[in-house]
Amino acid sequence: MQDYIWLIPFFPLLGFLINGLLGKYLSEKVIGILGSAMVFLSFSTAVVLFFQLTQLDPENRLFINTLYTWMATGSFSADVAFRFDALSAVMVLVVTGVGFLIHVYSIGYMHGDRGFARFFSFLNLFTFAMLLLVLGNNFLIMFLGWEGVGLCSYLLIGFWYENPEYAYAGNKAFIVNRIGDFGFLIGIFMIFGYFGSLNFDTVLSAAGMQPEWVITTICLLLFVGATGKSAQIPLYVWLPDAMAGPTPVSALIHAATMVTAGVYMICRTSAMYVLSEVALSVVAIIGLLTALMAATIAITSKDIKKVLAYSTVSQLGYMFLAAGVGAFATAIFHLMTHAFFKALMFLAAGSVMHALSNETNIDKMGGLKNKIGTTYRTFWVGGLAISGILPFAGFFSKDEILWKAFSSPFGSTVFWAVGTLIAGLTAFYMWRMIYTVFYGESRVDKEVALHIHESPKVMTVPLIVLAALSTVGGLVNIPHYFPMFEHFLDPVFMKYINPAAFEASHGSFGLELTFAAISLVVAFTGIWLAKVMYVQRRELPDKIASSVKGLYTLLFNKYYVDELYDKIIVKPFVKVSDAFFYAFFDVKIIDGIVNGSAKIMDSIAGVLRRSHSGVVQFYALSLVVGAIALFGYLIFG
Amino acid sequence: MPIEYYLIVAAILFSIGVLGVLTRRNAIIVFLCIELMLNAVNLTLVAFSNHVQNLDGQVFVFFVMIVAAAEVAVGLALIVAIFRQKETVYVDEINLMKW
Amino acid sequence: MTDLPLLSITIFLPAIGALLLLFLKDSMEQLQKMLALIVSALTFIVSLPLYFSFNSNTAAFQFEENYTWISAIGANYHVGIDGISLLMIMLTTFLGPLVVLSAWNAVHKSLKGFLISLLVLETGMLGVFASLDIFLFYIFWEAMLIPMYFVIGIWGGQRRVYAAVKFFIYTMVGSLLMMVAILFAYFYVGEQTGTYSFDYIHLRDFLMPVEIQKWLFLAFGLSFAIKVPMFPFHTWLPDAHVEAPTAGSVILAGVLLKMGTYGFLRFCLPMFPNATFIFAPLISILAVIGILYGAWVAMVQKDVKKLVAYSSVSHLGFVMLGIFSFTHQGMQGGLIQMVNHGLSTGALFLIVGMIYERRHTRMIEDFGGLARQIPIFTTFFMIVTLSSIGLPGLNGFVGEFLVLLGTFQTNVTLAVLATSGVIFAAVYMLWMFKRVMFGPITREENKRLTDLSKREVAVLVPIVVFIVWIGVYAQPFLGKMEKSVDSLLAQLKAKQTALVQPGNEIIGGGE
Amino acid sequence: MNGFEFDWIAIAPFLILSVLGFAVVVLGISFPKMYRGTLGTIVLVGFAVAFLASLQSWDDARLAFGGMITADKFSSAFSCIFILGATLTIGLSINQVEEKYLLYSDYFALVVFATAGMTLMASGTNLLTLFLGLETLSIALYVLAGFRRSNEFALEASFKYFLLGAFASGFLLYGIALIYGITGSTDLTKISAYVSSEGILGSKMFFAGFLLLLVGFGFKISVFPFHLWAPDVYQGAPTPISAFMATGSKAAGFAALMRFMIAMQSTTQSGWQDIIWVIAAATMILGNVIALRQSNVKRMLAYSSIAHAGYILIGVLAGNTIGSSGIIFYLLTYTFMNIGAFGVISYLSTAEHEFITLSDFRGLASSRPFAAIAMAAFMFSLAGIPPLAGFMAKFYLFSAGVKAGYVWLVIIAVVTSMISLYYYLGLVVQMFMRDKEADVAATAPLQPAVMIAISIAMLAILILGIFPSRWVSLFQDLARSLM
Repeated sequence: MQDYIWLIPFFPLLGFLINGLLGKYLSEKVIGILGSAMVFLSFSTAVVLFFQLTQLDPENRLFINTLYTWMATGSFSADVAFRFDALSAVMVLVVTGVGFLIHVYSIGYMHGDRGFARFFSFLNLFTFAMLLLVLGNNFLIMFLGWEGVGLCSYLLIGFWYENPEYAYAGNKAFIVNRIGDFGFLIGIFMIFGYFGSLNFDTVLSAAGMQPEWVITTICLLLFVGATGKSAQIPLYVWLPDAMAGPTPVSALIHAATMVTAGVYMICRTSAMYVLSEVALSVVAIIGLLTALMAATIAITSKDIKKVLAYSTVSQLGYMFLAAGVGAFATAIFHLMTHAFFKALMFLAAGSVMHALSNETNIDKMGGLKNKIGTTYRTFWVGGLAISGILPFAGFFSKDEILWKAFSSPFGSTVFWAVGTLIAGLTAFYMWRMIYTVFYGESRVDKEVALHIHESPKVMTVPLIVLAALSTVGGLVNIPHYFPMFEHFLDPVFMKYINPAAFEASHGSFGLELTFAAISLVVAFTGIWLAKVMYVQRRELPDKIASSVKGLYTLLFNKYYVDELYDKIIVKPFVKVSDAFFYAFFDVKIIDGIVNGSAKIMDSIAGVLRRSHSGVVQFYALSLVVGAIALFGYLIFG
Repeated sequence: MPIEYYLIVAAILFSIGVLGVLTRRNAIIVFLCIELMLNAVNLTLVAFSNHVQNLDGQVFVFFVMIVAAAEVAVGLALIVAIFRQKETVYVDEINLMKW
Repeated sequence: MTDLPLLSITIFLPAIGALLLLFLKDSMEQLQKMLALIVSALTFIVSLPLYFSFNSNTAAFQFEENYTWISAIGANYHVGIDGISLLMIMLTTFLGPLVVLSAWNAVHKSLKGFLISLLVLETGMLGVFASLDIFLFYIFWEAMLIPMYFVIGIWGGQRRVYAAVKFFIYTMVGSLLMMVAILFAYFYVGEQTGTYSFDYIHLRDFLMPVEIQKWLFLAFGLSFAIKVPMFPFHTWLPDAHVEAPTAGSVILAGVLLKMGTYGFLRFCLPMFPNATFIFAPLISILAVIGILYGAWVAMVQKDVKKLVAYSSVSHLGFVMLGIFSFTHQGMQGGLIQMVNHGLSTGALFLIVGMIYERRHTRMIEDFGGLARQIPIFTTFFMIVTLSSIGLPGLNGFVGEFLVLLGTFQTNVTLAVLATSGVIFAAVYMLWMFKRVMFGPITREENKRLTDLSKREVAVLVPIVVFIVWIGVYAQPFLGKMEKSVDSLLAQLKAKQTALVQPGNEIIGGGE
Repeated sequence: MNGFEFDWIAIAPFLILSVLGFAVVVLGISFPKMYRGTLGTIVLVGFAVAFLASLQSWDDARLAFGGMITADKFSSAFSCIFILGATLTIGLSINQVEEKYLLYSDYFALVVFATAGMTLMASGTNLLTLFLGLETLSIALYVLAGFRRSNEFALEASFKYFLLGAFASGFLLYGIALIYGITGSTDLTKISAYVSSEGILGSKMFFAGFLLLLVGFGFKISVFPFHLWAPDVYQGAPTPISAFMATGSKAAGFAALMRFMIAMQSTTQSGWQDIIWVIAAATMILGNVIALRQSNVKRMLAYSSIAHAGYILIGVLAGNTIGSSGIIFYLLTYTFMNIGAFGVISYLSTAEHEFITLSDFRGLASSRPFAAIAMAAFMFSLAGIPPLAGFMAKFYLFSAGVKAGYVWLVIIAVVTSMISLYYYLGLVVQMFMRDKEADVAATAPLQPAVMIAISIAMLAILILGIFPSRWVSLFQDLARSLM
């Protein structure tokens, strides 16, 4: 059966080719069904494989499917090979499962768009690339998928390319990601340099034999890649702008799957990370800072999708925090639950926008609770899940992270405290949005208000499914009682390392329960505050904002990071290239020398030709002088 | 008389010829100066012929004279043609082509 | 293997075609085009057996032909191919018909002359890649300048004369010095071995003293560096590219530039191994500067063609870097990058040419929002752009990755700097793409644009096929060159150690 | 030499040409209305006979006049080159003469006499015969240069050429006299023997004589600093004659110089190499640089021809087999390409308008494609671009320089070749890449004879460029026989 792993990515590829090449001859219906069906086929294949995998002993749960040699020179060789183990299985199921739902949803959402076929082919292509990323058996295939998803992200962010800002956002996403990939690539070079191979098994099993600085450097370089793809400080700036894409894209790529690739990568290479405390701390601290920063920005944002985007950044920060304290299974767990509820919220937001003629400003919404009931209810579920309310999915995963942040040998109290604070902020900004959008007076533009309608079934059904998953998804891993998920994944993470290192260094079950209770309280406080400020006393936010005007402006302008980057990096860079390298160095210096030498020759010619004065006696003189010069040579030479 | 005397006279004649070519404006005089140079050479040849005791040099002189005569014919014809065209025989005024 | 002189047929078929063209009347334009197309397609077909019956298990030259030519000076007609030249030859014959096809409606004056130039050019380029006699190589190397000079100068744009003359003289600066170096090597080796011959293998297998190697390397290297073009000898390229007609640009970018890098691989490295090692750091640094500088300058160009031209400087920097990393990965990566650049930059020029034919401008600011109007064009442009920025899964990545991988093994700093070029490539290409293709249509003229015709699609599809093929399955191509690169590296190593031994200053190599 | 050896075949080419010359004069006087084509044909037939006659002495050397004339491979090859050059010149002239000058029989006769002088120069092994050949050649050329008697430029050219030629002859003769005084002979063999025993610097007076001879030859081959006359004369002379002077006359000068230098060489290699080195370098630089600024094509070709003389000096300097054979190969090639280039000018010129400025050539490719392509081929060949013969010749000649160790001189040659590209290409640019200006004078009607001459020249530079093997081997045999 393992010989059929290639089918998983193959189906979406097929969908991409068919829709891409023949799309303009097909009807929307065919395109939509074809696109979704391909992902579903992948999903089914993955499920079959998953069950086959579970048949095996936990230690031997690994399928490898080598197709052919991609490139080989000298001692270097990279195969096109897929790896299906527990980690890949989880990722594949999330990607294809959530992906399938989003594909279905898109049939409704994109209805009538002139780029319908293009959209589906890109979505399929994305799924293909993402599957390569998570299935790849070596760093190179992973990188292939890694850049592939970046490409699709670029294509889909700029899907409505006629709007220059959207196209710009696409470019920004790609280029910022490239900066990350730069690190990743160098990491790969270094891996090959020290390990002589790019195969996961070869590299990870030998990780212990390398000096620590090598491992640390490699890990940090890979992490640079992760910060790009997973929108962490300092490369997170592209993600909020990426909301320019159609909402299903935001849900699939910029919430559920692609942006989690960084987390996946760190988990995949966990055997290296655990060898470097420095790298782990960096991951954890960056994750935590990003989570905090994004959460604070999200509080002031007025754009429904941007709030979700910053929320995504923040949640990704959580995942990195988890990974950074060595709780890889927990990171993946949160990755999965986050995929459920964030996809849900994006799709629901899409449904809201769908109802409001693509309005995204939450100040122009309000009171939608009854008009689009299904959307509201599913959004509500998502809100609870992300806030970490028991028993929704988010509770289990987030709580696990906070606990691990404290209890893990790499953890600390500060991690936990800040993490809990962020949990409260998350609950607050998320419910701020929910209350603003669905409760209170309607602030919808009159014209728009006329057309408010619930989305069609093809959109709401996926919402409901995702809502269900967001509700119960957390139950697969209840610490101490039912840690199925962890047990499933742990063999992957523990394969090459000493499990002893991961014994909780401190803390007890009792403390864990206390922490859970605290985080629940914090979450409820956040929700309550939001309710007070945005439902009961609506003047309060403005008052607070004006009382801390400086802070508010700073947050509202996203800490001016975009402006900063533009001012100190982008602008000077373009300017120097244009004014110095091109206009001065290339044109003036190099071409100046080239053309100048021609000019000099020409003027020399202008002088020398004067020797042909036209007077014959001068010519005779030259002859005589020449003769005299020769005699001079005779006498003195 | 030692051969050097002849040679020095010839050299002086030759130099006078050269200087004349370089300095005189009238084409005919320039031309005559060239003849002077040739005759200086003739003198040298004859002197050497005597010195080395063979007749090659003297034979050579005859040929030089013949050639000079031919050149005179061509040269004078040219000067006449130029005078007809430009009404001048000053060499520095014959400089249509330069540079 | 067949007894037919396949290689010679491949080389001279285009020239014969050019000769036939001479006899067609000026007015028979359709016939001329068909003839040129058929001849170049036939050349490609004839060259296919070269590829398929090429034996990848040996580094020896294959399809060799060796005839006495100028016996008095020991110059022979000696041609043959190994893994290094095979792909270059295939690239040349492959681009041949596409180039003819691309010029179908683009040439408005003396079409016949144009086609003849193209075909003669093809013969010249094939000769360069196949020659195993340095004298023969030099003849082809220079002879090919004439048709290119005419292509740029007659059928080019506004400043075509400046560009053509600049191209010609720039290139000659290098090659004339190379001529002196060739002569010097010829006499030096001749004196030492007693056999005066321009035969490549004869000269290659003799190891000269380091001091002489240095000078000869510089003379050869300058010539090749100009052709590549390496920073800072690159300024002829933007002018030549911008002014050349589409077909000219494609050949220039697709094949001509490769002759420089090929020259390094074929001559500089094996003939002057010790000098190579001495100058390698310098050349690597220049290559990296080229990568970054080319990218930066490309970024601020206002003319699409000029942008692509500078991007060539950047891409060829990768090739040079790879070659001078002296690792398998770097060299093979460099070689495959040569092919890649030929395909993707060639395609870029074709695409720019197609839009130029429609709009008669190449300035970025004159476009914007074309994507909506001409989707098929957009698709091709996108794919080629992505290939050019080295997206994994397309050809560009394979080359760049291997080059960087190889470089990283020998020089981390340079590799890191060069890798950052990957970022800049994305910056300038995508920025340009966005300004040309995305956004609203701002100009009236652009609303009337027509999408690609069948002929134009037919030109681009084969290139795209190879772009993807090499991208997802590079091994067949890498495999063809592996043995040759192995042997080149082995030679380098052997020769380097041979000279290092004391008291062993001059060593004549056995054949 | 012992006794008075005399072999008629040795002087056959000279005799045939002289008789031919007189015959043409007589025919011209006797039948003033004779069709010039007929007369041209007679001349060409005469040339053919002379050509065959000069080939007779290829295999073994023959002497005449007691060794004053030696007919050997060297003279044979050079005579053939001269006769080829003269033949092409006649070809170029046939129509020209018809239109412009009535005295075609005199014109033909002078060309024939000049050729006879050249053959004498190539086979002369005595300073006396060398001198006589030189003067025969020169006097004929003085007249030919001014053949357009009504044209101021032609007269001026002729006058300058004559005056300076005679002046230079004076130096040459003085040199001969000094050498004679020291060695007691004008026979090159004896002089060579003297040099072998005493060395070239054995006597200052001998060396002075040597230098004065250099001045004389230097004038003939127009090298720095004796080159100033060339552009003016080439510009003013009738185009075919310019071509003839730039090729035949120059080749004859080199033939004499080579004979002389070989005699000087049989000694220690010191004394004159530095001089030639400097002269060669300066000649190449000056010729090529000044040519950059010329807008008159004939004048430009004149400067180019100065530069080429500089290249050829490399061969003289190298003094080895490759050098000598290289010079001959070069001169052969140069004859074709230069006569071709002048021929195109001649082909396009009409009686009213000489087709010589760069702007005349604008857009020629569209109006006269044959002329344009031919001119481009000659330009590329002169510039030394393969696969044309100019490249082969240059390559071969430079290789002699490299072999003899004059690498830096070769590099100078190469750098100046680079400079020369600019003006050679400049003409190509005018013809192919510029559009015709509205008010350009009309070009001449088709002139079949000229066209044939040009075609022959084109074919020759192609064949010599692509299949030089046979010729190179032949000339190497020749050079070995000289050494």
